[in-house]
Amino acid sequence: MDPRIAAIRARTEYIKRIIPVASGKGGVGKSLVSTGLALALKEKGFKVGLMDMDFNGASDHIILGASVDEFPEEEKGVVPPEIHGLRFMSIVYYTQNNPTPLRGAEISNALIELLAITRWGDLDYLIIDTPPGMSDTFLDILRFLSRGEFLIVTTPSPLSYNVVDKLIALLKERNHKIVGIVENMKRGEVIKVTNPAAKYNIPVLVEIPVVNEIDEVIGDPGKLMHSVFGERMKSLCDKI
Amino acid sequence: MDPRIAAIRARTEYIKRIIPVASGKGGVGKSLVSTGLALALKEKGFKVGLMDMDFNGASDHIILGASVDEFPEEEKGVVPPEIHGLRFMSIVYYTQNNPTPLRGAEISNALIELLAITRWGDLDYLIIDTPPGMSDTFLDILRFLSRGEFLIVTTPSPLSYNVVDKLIALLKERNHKIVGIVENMKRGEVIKVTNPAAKYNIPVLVEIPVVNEIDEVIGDPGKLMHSVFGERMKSLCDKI
Amino acid sequence: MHEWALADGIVRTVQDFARKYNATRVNEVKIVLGELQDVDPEILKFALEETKKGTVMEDANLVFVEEKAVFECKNCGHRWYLDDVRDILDDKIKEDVHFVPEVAHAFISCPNCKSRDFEILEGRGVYIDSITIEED
Amino acid sequence: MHEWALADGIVRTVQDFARKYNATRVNEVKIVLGELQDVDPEILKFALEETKKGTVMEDANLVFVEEKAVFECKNCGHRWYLDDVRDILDDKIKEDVHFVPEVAHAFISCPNCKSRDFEILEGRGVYIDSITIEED
Ligand SMILES: Nc1ncnc2c1ncn2[C@@H]1O[C@H](COP(=O)(O)OP(=O)(O)O)[C@@H](O)[C@H]1O
Ligand SMILES: Nc1ncnc2c1ncn2[C@@H]1O[C@H](COP(=O)(O)OP(=O)(O)O)[C@@H](O)[C@H]1O
Ligand SMILES: [Mg+2]
Ligand SMILES: [Mg+2]
Ligand SMILES: [Mg+2]
Ligand SMILES: [Mg+2]
Ligand code: NI
Ligand code: NI
Ligand SMILES: [Zn+2]
Ligand SMILES: [Zn+2]
Repeated sequence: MDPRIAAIRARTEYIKRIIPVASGKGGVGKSLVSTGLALALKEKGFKVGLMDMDFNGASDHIILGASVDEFPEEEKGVVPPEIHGLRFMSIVYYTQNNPTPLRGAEISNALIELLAITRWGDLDYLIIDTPPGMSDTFLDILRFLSRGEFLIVTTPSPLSYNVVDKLIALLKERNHKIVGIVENMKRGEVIKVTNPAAKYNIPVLVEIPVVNEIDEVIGDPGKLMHSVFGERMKSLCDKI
Repeated sequence: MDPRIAAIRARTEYIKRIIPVASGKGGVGKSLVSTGLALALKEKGFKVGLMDMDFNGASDHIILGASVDEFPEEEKGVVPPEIHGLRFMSIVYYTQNNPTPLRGAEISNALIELLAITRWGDLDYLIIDTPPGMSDTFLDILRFLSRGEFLIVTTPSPLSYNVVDKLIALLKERNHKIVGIVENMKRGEVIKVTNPAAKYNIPVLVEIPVVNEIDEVIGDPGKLMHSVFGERMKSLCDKI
Repeated sequence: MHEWALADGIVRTVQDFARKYNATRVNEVKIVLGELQDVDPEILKFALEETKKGTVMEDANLVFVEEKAVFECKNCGHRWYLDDVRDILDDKIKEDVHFVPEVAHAFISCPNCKSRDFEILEGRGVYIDSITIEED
Repeated sequence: MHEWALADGIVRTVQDFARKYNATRVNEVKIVLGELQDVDPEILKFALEETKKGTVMEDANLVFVEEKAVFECKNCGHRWYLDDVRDILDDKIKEDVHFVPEVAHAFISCPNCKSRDFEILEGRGVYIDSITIEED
């Protein structure tokens, strides 16, 4: 028997809302939205945790400009270090920035381990950044964090819509909660293909334009939150 | 014993060059580059196969505007249908456009099955589109198609560079071949972070600008190949 | 007819095995046929008989064993059989699964909790259970 | 000290089990400690003794079994043990792996072919092997 499953329940007991940020599609801005939303919620005075579950493409520590050289403190578990006011957990604390190829079964195992040992404590929000696809990580979130309320990120491209459509279908099929859709990197032209938001009757909570200077504020949360991107994240807070 | 492993060797025997298009990072343009490069090579008169190995985010059939309602012909295996002159294989022939969540172990199993039954025949090039991450699909390509010559796609963003760097490190570590890097979606501004191409001494074969009207040519290979994107794909042919 | 590709894989695998152990002949090859993939034993047998001609397994006895498909839900732990979901499987779906058994996840879900997150514990497809050889 | 979180998981799992089978007391819990995670049995034992107070497993006998770590390369099939790669593991790496055993893939590669694509067959971490109860 795996003692970690019962531990996960206990470790996440005092989290009010769990928001996995998902898409199915890669490169749509899941990591920027996860991190930006977490920072915006914290600015509003909420207690916020951020967990980067994209083990192979971990990015949130780079967006935060976080140093991950020190281990999180051990105290009856592992206490997520506070980074810019967020309780932040990522596998990068333990990989020494080495490439860490993991097959799905191992991703699942590492995810269960981290959830079983991380002591989030009291949180208003746990924001979860997820990898693309709908494989082990996605399925484990459905399995272990079934009360998660999904925030879906897409770009206005037929290639994103196609994958996002399938992700939403899977969530709807078993009545998982969806808080809404973020449409990122709008370029202003009219698109002929329709956002699956309409088909599934899911609200588009916020639209974010292409922010040309975004790469210059990656690593500097203060500047990120003062950019157009940050402004949209603040308005997103009131809608979730 | 798994009889499919020996079958894979036989099925890929008459393929001159295998080019997996990879990145680690999602949304950088792997699918557009895979499909565009395959089309450009075919225009030059080569015999080209295209395999979409991104099972959860299959996109190449959408870029090609391919109908996938009919089964590929069965003849001592499965013969990849010819789409715009490419021998095209994708899991979408068998999913009826349903969401198909697969854990890593299943992705691996499906990939082995497809490689074992697909009769590519004589090919100058097999272009393989890959999913983001460096999980089962990536590891199975290293395992079963170890002679693959990787084409790496990145965007000029620190978030891409970080992941691409790790992917290259993994490939270099065991002397896998890398044909070069494609830098996609250049926006023209100067970026302070350096492309890992320099660090690893890998040639940047082509730079592709942001093509604003790209979404309008998705599904129409003729138009795609006449766009700036298509032009760059043609010049890429001579460099690989 | 894609059974020929599977037959070809079997013969090559047996040949590799025989070479490794310096076998002079192969007496028997036992092949498991998973229920889910629904491979036709007659077609596979015919393809094998043709393919093995002139190889070290030319005279080998072919034994086929059918294996029931068993599924287990990773979400709720429920275990079930193909017969329990038989009504979902029309001819088109059967063909899809025949080619790539994993696409079962596109069509089948757990009878108990409706999750598509299940494992195929047994009876997925074709594999070699044992090879009996005569050594030098 | 993160062993407390693991102890907590064990006690909760045993409690759930006892409830399910209407146990009046738990006589024994056998816990496997995988070599790779390198959990300190003394710390875990202490944490368990503290955590189980007042629960149905208050008087349970705790049995610890160590399990050697075994690795198998998916690329070349080579099988090896932790001792074969012991020289790679400095204190920092040991700590990393102690928290999340899978990060072994960041540090260890197959001694035969150098691939990082290996499976941890045995000895990964902590799990419950058996629970012995007294029923109503
Ligand atoms: N609104 C935006 N404007 C411009 N670039 C963006 C925007 N949102 C995201 N990006 C860029 O897109 C890429 C992908 O973003 P990221 O958050 O890493 O996506 P994901 O986590 O979905 O892969 C990054 O290089 C990022 O800088
Ligand atoms: N050069 C480009 N200019 C503008 N948009 C692009 C360009 N290349 C790719 N895209 C867009 O970026 C998104 C990701 O492209 P895709 O080929 O699906 O990437 P991947 O396969 O790496 O996920 C798509 O919406 C695509 O239309
Ligand atoms: Mg991300
Ligand atoms: Mg793609
Ligand atoms: Mg048929
Ligand atoms: Mg310690
Ligand atoms: Ni067939
Ligand atoms: Ni510890
Ligand atoms: Zn179920
Ligand atoms: Zn090896």
